[in-house]
This record gives sequence, C-alpha cells and structure tokens, in this order.
Amino acid sequence: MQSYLYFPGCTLRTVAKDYDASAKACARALGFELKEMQGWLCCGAVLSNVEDNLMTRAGPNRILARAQQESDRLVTLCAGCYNVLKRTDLRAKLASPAQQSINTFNEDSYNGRVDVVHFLEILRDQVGFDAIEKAVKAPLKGVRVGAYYGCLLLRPFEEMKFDDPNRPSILENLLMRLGCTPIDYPARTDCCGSYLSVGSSENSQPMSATIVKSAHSCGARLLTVGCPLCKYNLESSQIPRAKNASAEKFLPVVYFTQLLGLALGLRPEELELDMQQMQAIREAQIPTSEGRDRH
Amino acid sequence: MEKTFEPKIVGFLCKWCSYAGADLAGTSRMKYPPNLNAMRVNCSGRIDPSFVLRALASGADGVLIAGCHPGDCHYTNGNVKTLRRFRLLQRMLDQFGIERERVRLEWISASEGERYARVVRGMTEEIRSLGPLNWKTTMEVAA
Amino acid sequence: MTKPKIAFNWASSCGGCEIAIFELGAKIIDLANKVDIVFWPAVMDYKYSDLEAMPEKGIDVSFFNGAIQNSENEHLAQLLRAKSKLLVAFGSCAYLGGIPSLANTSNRDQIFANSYIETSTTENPEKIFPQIKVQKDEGELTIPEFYNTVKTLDQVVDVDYYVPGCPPVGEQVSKVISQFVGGELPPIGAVLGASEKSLCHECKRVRTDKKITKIVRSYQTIPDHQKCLLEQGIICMGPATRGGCGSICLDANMPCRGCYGPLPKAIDQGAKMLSALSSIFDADSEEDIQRLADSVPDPLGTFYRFGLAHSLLRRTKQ
Amino acid sequence: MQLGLQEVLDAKSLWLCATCFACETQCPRGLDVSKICEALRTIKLRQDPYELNIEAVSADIPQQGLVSAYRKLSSY
Amino acid sequence: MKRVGLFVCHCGLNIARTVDIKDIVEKTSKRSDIVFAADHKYLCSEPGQALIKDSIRQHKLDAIVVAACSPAMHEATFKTIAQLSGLNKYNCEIANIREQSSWVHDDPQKATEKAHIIVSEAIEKVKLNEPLQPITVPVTRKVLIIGGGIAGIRASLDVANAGYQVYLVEKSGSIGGRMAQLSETFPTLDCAICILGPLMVEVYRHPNIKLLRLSQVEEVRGYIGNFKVKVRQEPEYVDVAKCNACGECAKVCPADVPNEFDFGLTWRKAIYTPFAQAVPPAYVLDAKNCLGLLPQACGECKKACDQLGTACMNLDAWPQTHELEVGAIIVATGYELYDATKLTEYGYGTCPDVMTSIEFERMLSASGPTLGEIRRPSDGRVPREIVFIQCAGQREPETALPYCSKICCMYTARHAMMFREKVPEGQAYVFYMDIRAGGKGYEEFVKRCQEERGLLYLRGRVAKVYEENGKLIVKGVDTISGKRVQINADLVVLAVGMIPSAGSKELASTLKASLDANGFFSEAHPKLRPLESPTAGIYLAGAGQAPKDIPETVAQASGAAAKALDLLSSPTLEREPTVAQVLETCSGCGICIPLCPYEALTLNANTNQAEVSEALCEGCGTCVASCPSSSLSLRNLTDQQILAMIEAIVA
Repeated sequence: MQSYLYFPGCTLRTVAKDYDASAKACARALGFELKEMQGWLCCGAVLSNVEDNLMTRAGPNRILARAQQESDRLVTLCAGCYNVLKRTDLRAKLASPAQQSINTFNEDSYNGRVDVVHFLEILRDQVGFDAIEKAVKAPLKGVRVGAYYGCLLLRPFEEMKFDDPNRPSILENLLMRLGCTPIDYPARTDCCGSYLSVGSSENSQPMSATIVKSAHSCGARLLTVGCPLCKYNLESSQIPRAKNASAEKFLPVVYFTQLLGLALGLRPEELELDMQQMQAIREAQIPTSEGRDRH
Repeated sequence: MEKTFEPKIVGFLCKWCSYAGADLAGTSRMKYPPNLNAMRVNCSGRIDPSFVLRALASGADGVLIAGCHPGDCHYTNGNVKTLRRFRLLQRMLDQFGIERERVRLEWISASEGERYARVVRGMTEEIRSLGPLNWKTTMEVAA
Repeated sequence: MTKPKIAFNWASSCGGCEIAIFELGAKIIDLANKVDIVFWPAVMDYKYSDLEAMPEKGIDVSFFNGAIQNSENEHLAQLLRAKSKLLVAFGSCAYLGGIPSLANTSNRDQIFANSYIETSTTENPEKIFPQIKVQKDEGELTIPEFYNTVKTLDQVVDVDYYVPGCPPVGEQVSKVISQFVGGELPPIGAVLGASEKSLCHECKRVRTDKKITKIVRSYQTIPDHQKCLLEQGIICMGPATRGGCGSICLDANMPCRGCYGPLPKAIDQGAKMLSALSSIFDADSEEDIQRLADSVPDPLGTFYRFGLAHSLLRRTKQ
Repeated sequence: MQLGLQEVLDAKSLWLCATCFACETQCPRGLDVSKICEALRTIKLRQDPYELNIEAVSADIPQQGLVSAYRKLSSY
Repeated sequence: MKRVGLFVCHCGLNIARTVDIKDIVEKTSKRSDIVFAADHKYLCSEPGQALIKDSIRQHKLDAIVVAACSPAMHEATFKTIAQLSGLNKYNCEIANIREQSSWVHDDPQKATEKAHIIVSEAIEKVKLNEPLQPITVPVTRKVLIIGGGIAGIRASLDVANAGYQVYLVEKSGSIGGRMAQLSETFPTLDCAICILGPLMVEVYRHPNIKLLRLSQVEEVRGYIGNFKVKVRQEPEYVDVAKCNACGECAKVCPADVPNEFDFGLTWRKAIYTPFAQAVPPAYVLDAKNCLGLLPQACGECKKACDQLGTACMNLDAWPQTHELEVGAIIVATGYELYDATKLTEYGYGTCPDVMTSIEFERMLSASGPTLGEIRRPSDGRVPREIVFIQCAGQREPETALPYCSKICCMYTARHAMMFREKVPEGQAYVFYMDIRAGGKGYEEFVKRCQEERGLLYLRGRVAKVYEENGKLIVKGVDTISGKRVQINADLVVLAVGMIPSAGSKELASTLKASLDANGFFSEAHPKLRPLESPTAGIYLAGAGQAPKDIPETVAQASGAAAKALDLLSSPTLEREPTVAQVLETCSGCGICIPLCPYEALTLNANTNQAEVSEALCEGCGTCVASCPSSSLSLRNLTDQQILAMIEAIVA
C-alpha cells in the first residue's frame, strides 16, 4: 500500500483530532496511508519574518532534517504547518549563511531536500480527482458548500505557488467531484483574523463574520476549511448570532476531509462528525428528490 | 614592498556600451584609480582569449572585458559569444592558478558611468590585495 | 664532394621521434650513403667527449628531439648548438614542449614526492630523493639537475628549423631530410614537414553546421566516420592545428590532439581552440553556457596537450 | 523609521496585522507590508517587552493560534 | 616605416589642468617612430585644425595621432582634417586623454603617466593601420512598410509622395489598424475614423503604393539598400479590383462568426467587410469559418456574386508569394492589449460587466455594437455607477507589465467624460496611481474632464472586483483620505496596458532586428536614433517600438519615412570598410560561419575556404576572435594591432 510521510502538528493532536482522523480515514479508503514521521515537534505555527532571529527557524528546520531521514516528501494537513514547512524548505534551498548557522546550531543539517506538500496536492496530483470521483460511493448531491481557503494555503503566492491567489479553485474542483454544489463567494480568500483572536478577538471576529456573511448571502449553507484556526475563528464569530435563535443563519464549518470521507461512504464516527454536523450537512442540501437520498 | 603595489590592468571595452560608459564616468567627473588602461574595440566579441593570456604573460596583473548587457549588443549577440568563451576561459585560468578576481567580464551600458568607475575601483582594490602576478618570473622559475 | 655531417640527439622525450626516423625503412640505407652520421646516441655508442672534441660548426645539421627538463638536456642543446651549422627542433617535444611539458602543471617537489614516495609500488621509507651530488668511497657521483619547469629547445638555444609531430610522420621525415641533403631550404625559423593550413584542410569528413550541444568524449561513442568530429561534440584540435600529418588520427576515427602545433599566424594554439570551441556552444543563457563550459574535461590538458611549454603562459602558477 | 519617525512604532495598526499577505499579493511594487509591520512590531517589542495575558485567552483556542500569537504579538 | 605625427590638445584647462602636456609632447617626440609632435589650446578650433593641416604637409606625415577628447566627440572632425590634408582618414587615430584621464584622475603625475600610455596605444595602432576606401553598394529605391495602421499609412504616404515606390503589407483584411476602432481621440475629441478614413482612401488610390492585404513578411535576405523580401499573401478569394462591396455575398452566407473588430460584442459572416470604411473596399472571405471551401460544399456567396454578374469570387484561389526588392524597411506593427483575464483580482472574464478600455471604446463608437450607447453586456441596462481602473496590470514589475502605457490616463478621462455626457445622471469613478498627462493640451483636457464633468478621481488601487447580486463590488482604497472605499458599480472598465502585436518576435528574427526586454522593437539609440533599429536600413514607427499616442505615432512615422528617403536619395551608399577579411591560410573548418549575425560569412565549396561579403559585414570581429587558425582578420583592428596596444599598456 502506497504510503506518504505525514506531519500532523500540535493542533491536530488536540482540538483538531477530527481533521487528523478524517484525513487518515480518507487516505485508507483511497488506498494509501499517512505514515506519521518520527520525532516531530511544533513547527512554530507561523514563519517568523524577522531576519535577525534565527531561533524561530530552528524548529521547522529540525522537523525537515528528521523527515529527510524517512522520505523526500512530507505531507501536511494544517494550513499553518504547510505554510511554515514549505517556506522553511524554500529558505533552506537558498543555502544562505543564515541556513548554515541554523544547521550548525541544530547539529542536524537540512539543505532543502524534502518536498513539502499539502494533503490536497496528494489528492490532486498523486491520487487524481478522477480516481476520487470513481471512488465516491455516496455522492453529496447538491450540498451547498462554500470553500474557505484563508491565507496560509495561498500566500505569499510567489512562495506557496499552491493555486491562483485571487481565484483559487482546487477545493471547488474536489467538492464538485464529490457531488457537492460549491458556492463561489467573494470572501473565499479573505483573512479570518488568524491569531488576532488571541487577545484581541474584537478585531478578528468582524473579519470572520464578513466571510460567513458573504458566503451565506451567496447561498452557501455549509463552510469547509483546511485550517483549524480558520475553523475556530469562523465558528466563534457566529456564536453570538447562533445564541439569539436564528439557527438557520448559522453556518457550520467542517474540514474538507470530512466531506470527502462522507462521499467515500465512510461512517460519521470514523470522521468524528457529530449528529449536529451531520444534521447541518443534510440541511445544506438543495431540497430535491435526490436531495433526500442519503441513509 | 615599501610603497603600495599599483596593479596594471588591461581593459577591453566595447565601443558601443562600455567605452561610452567610461566616457560618461569622465564627463560626470567621477574619480577612479588610474590602474586600468582601456582599449576600444568594436565589440566584446572581438576579444580573443589569446589577448587575455598575452596581457597576463607580458606583465598585466589583471584584465577586464566589458561589453553591452545581454540583449543590448549592437551586433545582436556578440556579447553572448564573449560569455561562452569567458566561462570556459575562467575554468582554464583556474587550472593555471590565476585568481578569478584578476580576469573579469562585466556588462556596462553607455549609461552606467558610475558602474564603470565602481568596477575599476573594485578590481584595482581586489588585485592590489592579491598582490602582483608578475607571470614573467613565474615562467622563468627553472631551478 | 664531402657528405654532409648530421647528428641526432634525444633529450627529454619518449623516443618515438627516433622510431620515426626508422620509419624511413630501407631509405635509411641510402640516407646513410648520402650523409655521414656523426652522432646518434640512440643507435650507436657515442661519448659526449667525442662531441666536445668536434670543431665548432663541424656538424652540418643536428636533429634534436625531446624537451629540456634537466641540466643534461640543456647542456647537450648548448653543445650541439655550438657544434652545428643548423639546429633542428625535431618533434613536438623539442618544438613545443610536448607531453613532458604537461609537467609544468606541477613542479619538481610534487613530481619527486609522487615518483619517489606516493606511487604504490615505491618502497622508500627513508624518503631518499635524487641528489645532484653524492660522495661515495669511489668519489663524487653526480646526476643531472631536474628542472622545475620544462622548456622547449628554442627557450634555451637558438633554433633554425622546426619539425612538428608526435612523432613526425615517416614521409614528412624523409621529405625534410632530403631538403637538407641538397634540397631547397626555406628562411631560418620556418616549420618544416608540415602544412601552412589547419588539419581541416586535409580532413575528408563532411562539415555541415558547427554547433555544439553537448561534449562527448571519444570513448563514450563510436563517431560517425563521415561527419566532422567537432560537430559530433568530440573535441578535435584539428581546426587549431597544423596539417601535414595526413590526418592519420582522424582516419582511425580519433580526434586530433594537436601534436603538429599552432598555425603560423596563431598567437596561442590552446587559447585559439578554446575560443573556437566555446564560440560554437549551442547555448545563449547564463546557465546553459555554464553547463557546457563545465562539461569540457580538463581544458588545460586538452588544449595544451602538446604545447604547454610553447604556450603564452608556459606553466601553472606556483 | 529611517526618517526617525518613532511614532510609527505606536501605530495601532501594527497590532492589527494578521500577516495574511493579502497586501503583498496585490502590491504592484511587490512591497511586503506584513513583513514591515512585523519588523516594526519586533523593534517595539524589543524596546519594551510585552507578554500576552494568558488568562484573557479562551480555553478552546487552537494551539496553532496560541503559538502564532505568542510568536507574532509578544516578546517571548 | 610610417611618418607619424602627434597632436596634443589642452582643451582649455580640461586636459591641461591635470595632464602635463609639455611632458607628453617632449617625451613622445623623442620616440624613434614619431617625426613630429605639437600641442594646441583647442585642436578642434579653426587655428587648431590649421596647425594639424600645415604640419601634415610640412613634415610629410602619413599618419597622425590626436590626443584630445573621446573619439565619440571629434573623431569625425579630425579624420576629415586628415583627409583634407591628403591623408587617408584611416591613418588618423584618437587618444582619449580627457574623458579617460584628465577628468577622472586628480593626481597630475598619475594622470600624465596614464595619458602617456593612452597616446602610445594610439601610436602603436596607427602605425599598423592600412589606408582604406569606403565600400559603396547600390540602393534599391523602394520601401517596404510593415503594418497598415496610422503609422504605416502616414509613412507610406510620405514616401510615396516623395516619388518612391512603396509596398504596404497589412496582416488583416483592411488597413486602418487600432485607430479605426477608436470613437474619438483626445484631447480634441475629433472622430477617429473621420480623420483616418481619407488617408486610407488616399493610400488605396496612390499610384506609388502597392497595398498587400492579408499578407505577412515571410523571409528577408540582403542588407541595407538591398533587401530581398518574400511576402506571403493568404488566398484572395475575392478579386479586390472587381468587388464593389455590394454585400450580396454576406447576405446569403450561412456562417455566423464573432466579430473581432468589436471584440466579439457583435457578429459577422464568414464573408464580410472588416468595417464600414474598410480599405481596400472589398469583402474578405474568412477561410477558417467558411463552410464552402474545398471540397466546395456551400458556395452560396459565389452564386450570389455570379448572379449579379460581378463575378469577383474565386473559391479555388491559392496563397501567393510576392518577391520584393527594397532598399529600406519601416516596421509599423503597432500594439495589442494585455490579456485582462490574467488579472484575476478584477474578475475580467468571469463577470461580464467588467470590460477592457478598448471594448468600451467600441461601445462608445457610433458604428459600434451598441451604436454609441453605453449598456451593460450582461443585461443591456444603462449603467449608473461606472468605475474606471487605470494602470490595470501596468507598472507592476512583480506580477504583470512593468511599464506605463502612457495613453491610459488620457483616454480614461475621455471615457469617463463621454460616459457622463451620454448618461448625465450617472456617476463615474476613476482609480489612479497618478495622472500622467504630458502633452500639448493634455493636462488641461484632464482637468476639464474632472471639473466640468464632476468625475470622481480616487488616488489608489483596487484590491478586488466581484459580483454580488447583480452589482459589481469594487473594493479599493483612497490613499488621500486614507480610507478604504467600496463602490457598488454597474460597469467596470479596465485600462489594460499595450503590448507588442503578436508575431513581433518572429518578425524581429526574420528582420534580424532586436527587441527590448518587453518585446517592443528596440531603437538604435534611445535619445539620438529613436527612428532606426540597430539593424541598418530598418526603421521604426508607432507603438511597435514603445507605447505612444496618435500624434507621437504620426510624428515618428514621418520621421521614419524621412530617414528612409534620406537613404534612397542617392543611388549608392557608403559603408565602413573596416570589415573582416579571410586570409589565404583559411582551411574552411567552418567555425566562423554560424557566428555571423549578418550571414556575411559563407563557405566556398570549391576553394574550401570561408568568404566574407563586405557589403553584409558590420565589422564586429566576433568571427575573427573565434578563428582557430587566425585566418580571419579585422581591417584596422588586427590581432597584431591589439597585441601591440597590450604591450603599450603593460610596458
């Protein structure tokens, strides 16, 4: 069975267990496994742009140095980890003096030999969306889902080269294969407020709120993401609104891996989807004859 | 060496870009050391590697070849041919033990007087710190 | 009339040039009848004293092969110069330095270290190196001094004529000798037994488009017999080398290595070939050019295989 | 800064930048504003260190958020 | 042994201040190879020149070295003096002791030492110079003009009116180019086609102009004064001479094709006239979309045409190749617009109501798709709020075009103003980085538009344009108020940049004329020779060289024409004789052949030696440097001369 070296990262071990579990389940269903790398540690969550403090770069470099013992490709799920590791790798490839001092400090030198990819890229380039479409057992007919990309997958675009920074399409393309009805809405690539929610949530909440509103007004009834922090922000921005009744306005947020899992015919518990979320997903379907087909 | 060593540098300047650039340095009264003497050639493509070797063998401490930036060559791409020759020449000079700082290829446009002055300054300093090449004695070391 | 007196000498070389003279085959007999060979250590036992005993300019022509790599070579060069009317640098070593002058990429100490210690077959625990003088009970023993830099014949004495080739090819040799025996002689300093044009002039291969997309070494391929080797990416020194050899290497499907030396107007054979070769690199971008330049194996050794001592730079820096 | 305008260090907006790089994506001159913000923040933080008040942080926030906040908004 | 004389110029104090002239003269005159040396305060002055003349005669000099300013300044002057005094001008050399010594060194002693070297370099060279006569070649007194836009039209008329034959080659079915698509022109607002039309007709009627439509230059051989050109013309299914543009053929044509002239905003038939005022006034059959061609299936048009008796159609026509001989070529290939779909942030291509400036231009045109009315492509409604985005994908070295297209500020002002004229109750917003209105009456025009028409100019960029329930949401910033702005617009117009027309690259390589970094044809000198390409005999006109507006284009076109006429004015032309020559030792190895950018080198099969065409050789010397047997030589810059100069430097 094809296996890829996998870096989970802290969040997927705690609040985002569901992301980790659902991805692994999908992988198995698609005939490959995510092999967790030896001795991984926190990537630092954000890549410090400060040039004169190399300490912040030691961590991610050590991760990659260890990864290169096992494979020349490292798969990530959390958009944050993806962003940090990929950009760390790019910097390592430059073989700058800075890189040398990091390597000497780490006593474990890394020179950019690992190709850092996101799970989505594996699905697209290795498995292939056609294959996935074939593997779909329970198409999510007409689920009106808005894909939310956020920042870290796409930007800085000249470094990430993940998708068109202004009009990304990879998530929509995947969702379409799953039978969903992806909703295009302008705020797909806006910032959710990221770490501002720590300490100054008064600043981050409006940002997330706009995104939710934009998606909703364009007809989305469900949001899907690839980043735990985005998920948290998008959800928490709605909590006040959710409280004052108007429940149908509440846009639930799930990981794209969970939707993929469902389409592949996996059971909700394998994907750590609770009743509430399942309910939301059903409600997100366009009410039509085949809209009511699942279960 | 009681007095500081003054390198002798031979410069081959293409007349369309680099020589004009050198002139501009003059008209704008920029100052640079007198160690480099320039020769005006139609195109850097005229430069035969033999000239470089001859200059070094007869006592030059360094050689500068300067031409138009790639794409700007008055003769479409003479400078590309210069580059081809220069890259291979560099490898051979390495084998002869001649430091890369001594033989340089630079793209200097007619508007880059400042750059010309900078290159001459830089080369003079680098070669001064390398010390004289005096190849004549190198060749004579028989015993 | 008296037969012209001629001498042959063998300095720092492989001896191939001596063999080249035997290539005359039967002609040697009538040569012997035409001339009076007064000195030829390779063939008959002569003592240097015999040579010293000869009158100044007593020899009509001396053919000197081999480069000058030690004091003995130089001593004989001077001696023969003094005793001969005409001195001929015979073969690539005497003329250009030849293969021996590749030693100029190194120096005496390295060479000694290599030959008297490093080589695996050498057993020399006391690290004994050749000494110019040693005292023994029998008395003082001397051997020639080994030079740091190999020189061409004309770098130590005046030379009247040059005959290139490693070795010079048979018919050229006989042509040259007959030139001296009652033949017409060109002005002093001329190169004899070779063409004024490059090897390409006598090369029968077809030339179409001079472009080099990749460098191929002759052992990596069996070259097309009909096509120009350079156009097949094989470094052939032909364009920068005198013809006259009859392109024997090329007929054997091997590239020219340049033993006939530079062309009359060329400043420096190696530099000229370097220029020619790189000029036709099929590359325009920095990267492609660098890649091709890097793919040329050992530029110095390739372009100066036979002519390092004769070249502009003569040796590497030390 | 180079003009000696110390007051930029007191700009509120520095602390509102979430390093989303949206600006950098649009900038015709390829300026990386988020990098500038971060630089200024760092200068400020080095002048007078500041720690996030951990009590103020809600419990269920993802580690990812915590770590990045500490990285970006405090002098660790 | 040449009798060489040296003349040293003080250039007032410019040289004398730092270089010890006396020392130069004295020391040099002691040289065995110098028979005379003198100095003068200003050698370029009348008395200075007299000194040179007299001394040449008096001392029977047969070569002179002038130590003065850069050859770029006075080489010509002094060579002429030499010639007037009976020397061959190639026996005069310049030693540049001003720009490259006195002006760049402070220490008089060092400057003087260097001046000595520079002088002896020149002496060594001049001693080995050979007297040369310029090469004269005949001139074919005809001009090829590539591109039938306003630039090509203007140039054709100027050359033709001067009495010389012109071949005007146009790729499309009609001349007129971009200007024919414009509604009005800034700043005077006269109708573009109204002022262009008459010129087009004049071209068509002109006895000295041969117009080749549907044609492209395929091959160019030869050199300045003597170009041999192959032009490929697509099949002429319609006989231009016979066709009277009655249009019956189009009436019966079953094939509908989006009309490129209106950027697909309207439809045309497979047989059509590019636009009302097209010249030549004949229909064009678009083979790609015609259903009738081989095997003849439809042929309705031909039937119709034959019934009328015009019988101007031949569906079996073949492409033809015209072989032309011309002396000069004028490149007027014009521009295209940057592909706006690449600017994803503005939503062009995904939102129908986001359009490019030229599409908007067509909409404004009375002959355009909407007959001059402004309507939303999506629903045909008249837009109320309209946003113009200047510099769309321009001045963005990182992501799109690095340069400024120069005309957008002007036409955007015009567009906005005309919108307000046609939709008085509407509001127009213009996002700009800065206003570049350099030109006669331009600044005034923009001001007028802004003030009289109450246009809202916002200094800042637009980050994002997207559709939300029928409106275009434009998110941007006004850097003056420092506020973020959002405009809910009905129509968005992008001022996209000008790029060189498709095929410029291919044409450049056929012409061996170089392109600049942005793909525009590069000029011989940015300041002093903006009308010539670096390749002799090829001249440039219009936006093919760089973005420019109509007045500039017309000016450059007339300039290029004048340059061509200058060349044609004499039956022969002179070329520098300092060219490469092949020596008898050449063995025909062929290394040099591919190196010549002018194909001046050929291998003669009989002699098995290389040959130089002196008429083609530009004298760069690249071949000489590459010749492995040193059998090539560059006249008056031989290896011997360069070696002598090297020795002079290192001595």
